[in-house]
Parts: sequence; structure tokens; C-alpha cells
Amino acid sequence: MKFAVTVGDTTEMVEVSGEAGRYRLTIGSEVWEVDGRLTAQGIYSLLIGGASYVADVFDEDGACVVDVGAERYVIHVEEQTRYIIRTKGGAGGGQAARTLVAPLPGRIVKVAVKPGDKVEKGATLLVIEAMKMENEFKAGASGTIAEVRVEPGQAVNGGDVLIVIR
Amino acid sequence: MKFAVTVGDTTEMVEVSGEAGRYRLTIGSEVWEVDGRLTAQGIYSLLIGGASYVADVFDEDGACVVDVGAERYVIHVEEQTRYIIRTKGGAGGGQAARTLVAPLPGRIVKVAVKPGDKVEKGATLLVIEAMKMENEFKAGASGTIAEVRVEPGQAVNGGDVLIVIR
Amino acid sequence: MRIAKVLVANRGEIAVRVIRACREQGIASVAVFSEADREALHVLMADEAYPIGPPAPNESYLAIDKLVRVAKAAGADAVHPGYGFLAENAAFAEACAAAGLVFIGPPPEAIRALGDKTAARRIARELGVPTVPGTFEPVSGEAAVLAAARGIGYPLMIKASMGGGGKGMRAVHAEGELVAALGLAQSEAAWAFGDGAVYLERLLVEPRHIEVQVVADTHGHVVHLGERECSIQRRHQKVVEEAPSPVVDPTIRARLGEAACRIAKAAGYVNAGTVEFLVDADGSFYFLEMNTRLQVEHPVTEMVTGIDLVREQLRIAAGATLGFAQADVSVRGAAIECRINAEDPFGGWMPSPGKITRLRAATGPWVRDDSGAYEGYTVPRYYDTLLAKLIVWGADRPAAIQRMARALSEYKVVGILTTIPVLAQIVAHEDFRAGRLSTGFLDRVLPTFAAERDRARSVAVIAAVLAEYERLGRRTIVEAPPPSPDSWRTGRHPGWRS
Amino acid sequence: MRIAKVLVANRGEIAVRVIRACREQGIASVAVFSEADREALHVLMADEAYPIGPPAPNESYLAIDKLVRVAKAAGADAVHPGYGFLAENAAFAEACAAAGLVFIGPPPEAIRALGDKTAARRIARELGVPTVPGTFEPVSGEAAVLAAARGIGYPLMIKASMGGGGKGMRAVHAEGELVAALGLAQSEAAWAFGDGAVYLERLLVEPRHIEVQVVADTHGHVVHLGERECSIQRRHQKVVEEAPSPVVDPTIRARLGEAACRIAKAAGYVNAGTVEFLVDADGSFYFLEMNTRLQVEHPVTEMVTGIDLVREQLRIAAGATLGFAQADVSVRGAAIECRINAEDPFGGWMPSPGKITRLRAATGPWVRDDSGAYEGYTVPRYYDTLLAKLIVWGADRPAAIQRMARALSEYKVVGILTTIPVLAQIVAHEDFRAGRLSTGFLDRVLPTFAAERDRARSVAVIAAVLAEYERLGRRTIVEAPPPSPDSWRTGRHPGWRS
Repeated sequence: MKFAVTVGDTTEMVEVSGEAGRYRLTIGSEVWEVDGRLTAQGIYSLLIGGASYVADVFDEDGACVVDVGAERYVIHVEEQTRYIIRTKGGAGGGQAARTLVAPLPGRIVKVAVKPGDKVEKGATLLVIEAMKMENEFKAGASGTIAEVRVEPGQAVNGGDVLIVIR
Repeated sequence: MKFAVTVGDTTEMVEVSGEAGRYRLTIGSEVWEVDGRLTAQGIYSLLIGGASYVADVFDEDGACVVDVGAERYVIHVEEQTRYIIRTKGGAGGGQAARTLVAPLPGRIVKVAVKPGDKVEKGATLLVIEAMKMENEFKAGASGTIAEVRVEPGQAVNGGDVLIVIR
Repeated sequence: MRIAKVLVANRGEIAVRVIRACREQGIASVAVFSEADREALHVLMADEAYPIGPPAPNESYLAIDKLVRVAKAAGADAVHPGYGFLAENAAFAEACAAAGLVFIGPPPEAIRALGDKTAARRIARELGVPTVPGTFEPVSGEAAVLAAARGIGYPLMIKASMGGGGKGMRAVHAEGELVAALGLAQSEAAWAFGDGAVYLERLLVEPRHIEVQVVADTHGHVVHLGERECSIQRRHQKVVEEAPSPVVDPTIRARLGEAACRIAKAAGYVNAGTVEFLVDADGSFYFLEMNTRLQVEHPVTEMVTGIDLVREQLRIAAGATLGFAQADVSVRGAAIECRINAEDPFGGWMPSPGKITRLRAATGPWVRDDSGAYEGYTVPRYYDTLLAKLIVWGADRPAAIQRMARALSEYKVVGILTTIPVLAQIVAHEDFRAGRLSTGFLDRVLPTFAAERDRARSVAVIAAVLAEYERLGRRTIVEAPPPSPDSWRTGRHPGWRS
Repeated sequence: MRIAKVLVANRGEIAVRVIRACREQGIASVAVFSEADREALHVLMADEAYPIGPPAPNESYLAIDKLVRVAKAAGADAVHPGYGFLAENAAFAEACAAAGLVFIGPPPEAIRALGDKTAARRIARELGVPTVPGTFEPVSGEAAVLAAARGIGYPLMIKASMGGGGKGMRAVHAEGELVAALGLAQSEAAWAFGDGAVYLERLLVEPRHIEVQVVADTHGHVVHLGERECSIQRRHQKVVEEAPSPVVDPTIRARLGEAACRIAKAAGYVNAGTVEFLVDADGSFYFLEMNTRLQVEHPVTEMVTGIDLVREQLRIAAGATLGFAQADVSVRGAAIECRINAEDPFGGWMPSPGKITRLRAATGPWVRDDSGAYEGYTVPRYYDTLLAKLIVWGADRPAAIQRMARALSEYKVVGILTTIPVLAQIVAHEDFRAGRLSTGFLDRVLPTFAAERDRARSVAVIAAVLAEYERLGRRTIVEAPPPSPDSWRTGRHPGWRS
């Protein structure tokens, strides 16, 4: 299972596998073998390479707050695909924001623009149903719609180019 | 709101009213004014006539267990009507167990006997729907059905005589 | 006489402290609580508890008539005022006496005599106890104050005559600041103590704050229990205290103690009290004031002398003679107290009220937790932020410091912010470890302190991810779609592509 | 030498105790854990923790090879055995030494010499220390044992030569019981210690169990730290301990201490150890045995002497000289320890493993909680039932007793049964309060103890009803039907009517 983990300004992808207290996590290029137990509500005991840590994990305003020793971290953990859906179209602007690519497989529910339309940055371009949710995709930059390569009802794969703005 | 409270072999009826920490309870003929607060999960602070008590309340095998000081009580608390339904027909036997009276208002769902039937103690006599539940009523004593005063679909009031056994 | 039931006219950890002492003496305890304190620990721990009104202290914990009424109605025969609130209020002591209640503290006359700081300075002067150079009467009028200030020299302090607790104080570093500071000090004093009278004292440079615990019974015995060093302060409020002081040797201890006992005797003092001194860099000491009550930091004296001060307070109030003479008092080892407050130490000490969702107190050998909090408790916004006092004892000062560091590392409060992280940095500081203390210590080192960062980042990320992984696993909600060659490839940024 | 990292070859509260001492000395700690102990407190508190196998002790905590391997792999330079498990195992001490690990305890030769109880008795006899009348060599063969028994007289005890902890012991009250008891004791000894050798001792009538703490460094210094009274026992296991003993005066203390030091010196003892004596009704004392390890009840000695025994163990193991001479050791006040075990005291002391759903430890002035438990912890079924040791100090024995009563009233464990209720009744008992102690005390008074009943019945009913009332209120589920004149009238019995 993969997660997008955001601490401060930095988001990194973390892959986890394992069960019943024995886990393997890949953070960037590092692999961590972790013996992790929930000893009481929200209190984790972690053994990592022999070192013993106790982490208090709790929710605060929708974020995951983790206390380890005297330190506190506010961490957003999101399933990777959900993170991708949520941040769709939000990555960058300018020249880099002019092609809408499907971030994951799904079905086109609605196309809100047609070639020649002028759109402002943030305008809704189309809606994809994926992960049992309808996900609105917005323009990453202002411009004119040059191509619309999909239509409602059509299945798309991740990576497919859907709309091009000039 | 009324509750049937069972400690050991003894069941008594307790009436409670109040809210937001201020309650009045009537236990038998005694009236208790109680300032009661849930200070943490399952931990009650009770001020009763000025005296301060802390009671730990928790579930164990479906019973309510209460620790006060060094003492432990296993207490069954049931809404009075539910208690009445659950114990219907179970009160006593012999001559006292020969008339089935509706313990509360409801609708007759099924009548399992007719006059002249011989019944053993514990045999199902009829089913009443009340409190959104179907409640089976059983014979409190063996004998012969003398009268059946109701039929399926009929609404009854609490106190109505339903069936008489000879 | 026998005291059988005590009303504790206070809240928080000190009320709990007194309730415990009562229980150990077989004395029934009566708590009082404002509407904000119904679920406070002292209410849960006392034998009885009664409401005394709204959260505002002057409608509850400062309402003399209500407290006396509750005490009488509950059948209490004595009242313990704790510290703060009405602890140094002579009118409260009188009201108790008038109602036939034993006030567990000094007689009203002693409270009055010592509550007026200039009167106390005059007592010390008459006894030949050194005082900080300054005025021995309140000063007023610009011209008179300017003249007095010239006689003392700058820098100096303007202090409230009826003051205490750091209120109504202003430092003046040059004549040009005097008039403005005078006005501020006078109006703050008038607001805080109902009396705008102020006096002047020379401002000592980075002095140490050293105080002497005394106990006196009603039979004329006065004994001192050695000193406490309380130099680690912020905004004139103590943060870390210890006993003995690392700079007080037996000779100075005897001299300070003797001076303290002389002042207590001269004032007709009874019960537990504290005589405060400033000690200069050259070892000279100066009488500052006498606090006519139990101090917050009394436990460090208890740990090194083995004398239970609240028990002695109860015994003295019941008319018993002190259980020990001066020669019986000895100091063993070293004790340190850290005040755990609900504040943000890295955010200007802003109060941090709210619910304590998780609490693990330090424990084990020679660790004492005098707390007013518990897991699930909501710290109200109306009162002092002191949650708990963490006290340790060690065979010597280094052992006590190491133990305090260990205990602070165990102490965990979740849900609100506390001073624990800054306390840990104080006891780790080389100047603290070397005993180089002064009242300016904390202001000087605080800018070098910061919340620890990024040392446990990977551990925190792992914990957060496992928590979410297990949460999803338990609910078995939507699975990620199985990867296929043409699906979105992870590791590349989604959305618009250049 | 410097010890930088210690492997703690134990579990539970004593492992936590050692980890805390390490942390205070700046020494890294390594925990080991069986599969049943992954979530034990010592694992959470140590700097490092490693698995050592299945729950069965002989596959984990008694597996010398695994422990040594983990210690080496983790880079530890010393091993602390705690008490129990391998603490008195000479082969373990040797294995540590062979692997280049400092064994924090006595040399293997001293463990061997004192582990053989008859050899230890011979050492005492040679030194002129009184021993309980009996044999000084193991006895075997019916005729020889009968003859030896006649020489000693009845009642007598058959004891395992390699024994300890109450195993392999049998009381014999008349000659007719001897042969059967001999067989049982021999087979129990063989099973428990791998050696069926037994010896005989006269059975003293209601003796007191009094033991002396000694510490010895590698430089030939041996100092005793006074005595502990451990007479409150059940099944030869201590339940309540205290220091000093209420019957030991300074003269007897000096004599006991001197005897203990002589035995330690003769055995080449190093580190902390305990010499046990029985004291008769007439004040005569008899050497019983020497325990070559830290005792469970070491904290009461720590509280009255101010000496941190685990710290001294670490210092001694590192080659340091004792930090004090005999003349520096003094006893202040009184300390009591109560063992909080996960057992049903009113149900034949049956173990009560399971999850601790709620835990509120006692705290406040002079209360020490040496615990291996926490809220949410599941007590495993594989090990000793000791959860925590509650220790208090008081200025004198009555003050300590009152404080212990107060502390026990605060201590709350929910989810499992504990010995707290019976401990509360022990410290409230008039014989205990009067210091009339003997090893028969608990068996004698236990039948008079019972769980408290029905004093808080109404309070419990109110709490239970309010819990249900609020639960229903929060969920707003089915309401009771509105009462109407012809509906069922409450207060009358439902169902069949006569």
C-alpha cells in the first residue's frame, strides 16, 4: 500500500507492507524494517533496527500529529491514489500546466469545455469517476482549449492525455 | 426514565430525571440528588449530598461493573419496559401464574393457543409487538387454556387480560 | 484541640496536596469548586466538595463569605488557604476566627505586618538584618521620589508596598524613566492590591533568589528548615527551584536561618512561612520580604529535611508543639522541583488551556509528582496555569539533576502544550549544571532554546503511516486499483504535463 | 573502566528500575523480550530492545547463550541480571565474563559458595555467626535423616541445599511425617534446582524474617545498609516489607550488620547482596542464607538510607570504590513496600492475567511507584505476577503506615484483580500497626479479611444507572412509551396475575 506523506512543505511517497506488527516501509530509497505495536489507544511502540521508540499518534484538526520524545510532527498521510486525485491539476503552472493527463484509470463523467473555449486557471475542465468518487479536474493555467481528446462515458487509463490548452 | 436495576438477587426500580450533570434518582422510597460527571471514559465523579465519590464503570460480559473505592459491584441495568418484557411470564408460578396480562401497550402478532389446549409451563402463548420488537410470552404454569381474549392484529393496552389458564 | 475536618480554600495541585495530608492524618477534607472546576482533581479526591460560584475568582475562591459559610455548613473546624487566593489575606484569617474556624496559617496581625513590604523592611532593619538599600516607607510625589531615587542610585526597582507575586514592579535604569515607571507601578499596584503605595529598592545585578523556610508553633518555638534557591524565573515567577542552594554553605545557612527566625519571632509569626533574600554575586544577602503562607516550592525542603510541612501546618494549627528542635533539622542530599505549566514555552509562554487527552507522569525512584491534573481533565482558562510540580531527590546535586532529566523525559502530556520541553533544556544547560544561577538566567538562555526538531522525523513518519495503514486495514475500505502497465505510474507528478 | 551500554537480562518492574538507573547515569540500556513481552514496559522504556524467543523462560529469559549473543550483537559491555531468572546463576556470570561482558553482580565463585545453602551455613558457623540449629551438610538415607532429626528436635524444616524462593521446603511436625516429607522435598528440589540434596533446620515458631543489605566493591570495602523486615509473607513469598525493622535497635542493627559483612567478606562477595536472618521471639538471631543479587524489596533500604542501590551496582561493576564508608550510612525515618500482584487475594491468590483497562497509580509526597505496568498493558500468563511495588517513606513508622494507607486508597487497577485490597487490610491491621509481625502473621489474619461489601452499594447503583441513562440519551434510541391511564402501571409486577 502506498501513501503520500506530507510534513511541512515536503511530500514523499511511502510504501508499506506487512501485518500483525511486522512491517516494511520504503521511504524514498530507504527501506525500514519495523516492529510496530499499538500498545494502547494511539500509542505506538516501534522497534527499528533494535532502537525502541514510543510515538503518540492523534488527530488534530484533521491532521495526524505524532509526538516522539520532546518532538511534535504534524503529518498528513493520504493513500497515494487519493493524494494524486486531490492534487490533480494543481502541480505547477505556466507552460507546464497546459496538458491534462489522467492521473489514474477511470471513466469520464462530464466534459465541461470544447475546443476554442477560453478558460481561466481553476476552471473546471472535466470530471472523472475513479475510486468510487467523482473527481473534478481544473485548469492549471489560463488559455484556450486546443484539443479535447475524450468524451463522457469513455474509459481512460492513467497517463492518457485528455485536454490540451494553448 | 425508569430502570430495573439488579444487584445479586435483588432487583429494584430506579427512576432518573435530569440532564447535564444534575440528576434526581428515586430508588425505592429514597430520593437522591446527584451531581454526576463523566470525567473521562467510564470514570464518574459523583457528588451526593456533598460527599465526593469516584466510580469506575465498565462493561464485563454484558454486565455493568462498578468499582467504588475497594468495592466492586456487578450491576444489570435495564430500561424498565425492556426488563418487563424480558421477564414477562416469569414472575412466580402456581395459582399466581394463570392469567397472562399485557405488560405494556402493543399489537398482537400471533396467538399460538386456543381454548382447550393443554400447555406445559414455558410453552409459547402469544407474540406481542411492542417497543419495535416481537416479544414472545410463555405460559407461567402448566394447565388448560380457558380463555383467549385477543386475536392477531389487535391492539392491546397494558393491563389487559389476554389469556387465562385453568 | 483536635482538628477533625478541614475545608481547603483553594484548587489545583495545592488543594490535592492538602487533601492528601489530611487523609494521612485521619482528617476529613472538604473541597470547594467554582463552576469551572467541577471536574478538577481536588473535587474528585476530597471527602466532600461544594460549589462556591462562577469561575471568576472574586465570585468563588476569593469570596470570603461563601467560603466561611460552606465551611460552617459542612462542619469543618479549620480552613487551609493553600497559596495564592486568600492565603495572605488578613481579613480572611479574621473571618475564619470570627466564625469559630481555625485558620491554618499565621495570626492576622502577622499577615498584616508582613504584608506591608515597607513595614517588613523596617522590622528587618530594627533586627539588624541586612535589607536591599532603598526606602523604608512608601514614597509618593515626583519630587520626593526623585530625591529618594538619587539617594539609592540607579538602576532601581519600584515595588508595590502591598505587593507580591511580581505585580506592581518596575525596573528603572536611569532618572529619565523614573516618572513614567512610577505612574505605571502605582496604577498596577492600585489595581492588583487595592493600594497604590510603592517604595524603592536598589536593583541588584543578576542576584540569586534564596529563601528560608521557617516553622513556628503557638508555644514560641521557631525553627528554620534551611534554604531554597529559586533563581530560575521568568517574569518574576519561579520555574525551577532547589534545595539546598549550590552556593550556600553551612555558615551562610546558619546566618540566613538565624536572620529568618529572628524576623518571624519579631512579627509574632506562627505556622509555616518563608523569608526571601536576594544574594549578591559577592555573597552578601539582603532581606526581601516574608511570605506568610506555604510556598509552591515547599516540596524541595520536604525532600531534603524529611519534614512534612503540611502535616506540621495541621499540627501547629491544632496547638501542638513542633515535633523537632533546630538541632534535629538536617539536610540530606539535594532536591529539585520543576513547575509543569499549561503554557507554550516557545510561544511567549501563552497559556494553553484545554483537554489533556493523554497523560503519563514520571515515576520510579525518588520521583514525586504533585499534580492537579489527570488524563481526560480539561484545564480551565480561568486560573493559574500550574498543572503539576515534578520533584526529585538525589544524593547530591548532580544526581538530582540527572534524575530530573530522566523524569522529564518520561513525563508526557498530550492535548495541550506544557513547559516540559523548556524545563528539559534548563536542566541540561551547562550553567544550570554548574550551579551558575541568577534571576536573569532564564531570560538570558531562553533565546538559545528551541523546540527540538527533525531528530525523530523518520520515526514520526513511520508511526503516522502505520496508524493510517492499520486504520484502513481495519476498515477494509477502497483498495488502490491494481497497477497495470498503462495506468498512472507512481513517482511521477500528476496532472498537467509540460 | 567505563560501562556505556547495559543489557538488562530481565523483564517487568525490575528491568524498568535498571533502565531508569542507566538513563540517570548516561548509560544506554538494552532490553530483551520474549514473544509474550513485546509490549511490556521495559521494552518501551529501553533505548534498544531485542527478541529472545518464545514465552517459556527456559527458551528466553533463561537462555544464557541467546542473552550473551544479543548483548554482544548490541554492543553492550555489561549485563544486569535483575532478580530471579539468572540472577543467582554462576554459569551465567561465567558466560558473561567469557564473552567479555561485565556481569553486574558478584563473582561466580561467590554465587556458587553461597548458592549451596549448607556451604553458606558452614561459612557462618566458621565465622561464629549463629545459624538455625540443623545440619551443615546435605542429608540422605532414611536412617541418617531420622537420626539427624532426633538431634535437632521437632518441629523442623527440610530445605533444598540449592534452594531459594520457598521451593523444596517442607515443615515436619513429628517423626511420623518425616519420611514422606523427605521424599517430597527431595523430588521438588530435584525438579526446581536440578539437585535433590536437602538439609534439616529446626523450625522456629513464628519467627521474624529480617535481612541485612550489604554492598561490597572490588577494592575490599564492605558496608551494610541496615536491615529490612520482611515478615509479612504468604507461601514463603514476601508481601509487605519495611525498613527499619520495628524490633531492631541500634545495638542489634550493628551486630546483624557486622555479622552480614563478615559473611560477605569471607565469601569474597562483591556488589549488592542480602544476608537473611530469622529472629526469634526472644530476640536471638540466626543466619538463614545469603541472596547474591538485588532483592525485590531493595527500595525500602534506598528510601531510608538515601543510597541508590542500582546506581551503586553499576558503579561497583565499573570498578569504582564505594561512595561511602560504614560511618556515612544512616537511617532516616521509615519506609514500607507493598507488592501489587496480579492475583485474586480473596480467591486463593489465583493469578489474574489480562488487560489492564484502566490504571491510576498513587503519587504525591513520598510515594514511589516502581511499576512494570501501564494502562492498556496486557499482563501475560507466563511470568511472576508482580505488577508494581508501591513504596512510601515517612518520618517514622506510624507516618509511613498512614501514608501507605493513603497511597493504597489512591491506587486503582481495572481489568484484572490485584492484591491492593488485601494490602490495604494488612496495613490497617492493629497487629501490623503495633509492629507485632511474624512470618505467620498473614496466614493467621487472612481468614479475617474479606472483600469490602455493600458500603458503597447505593453509589454504585447510581453510577450504573447514570451511565445507562446517558448512554441511552446520547444514542436517543427507543423511548419508553408515554404513560397513559390504561397502560401498564409501573411498580406492579408484570406478567401473570393471580
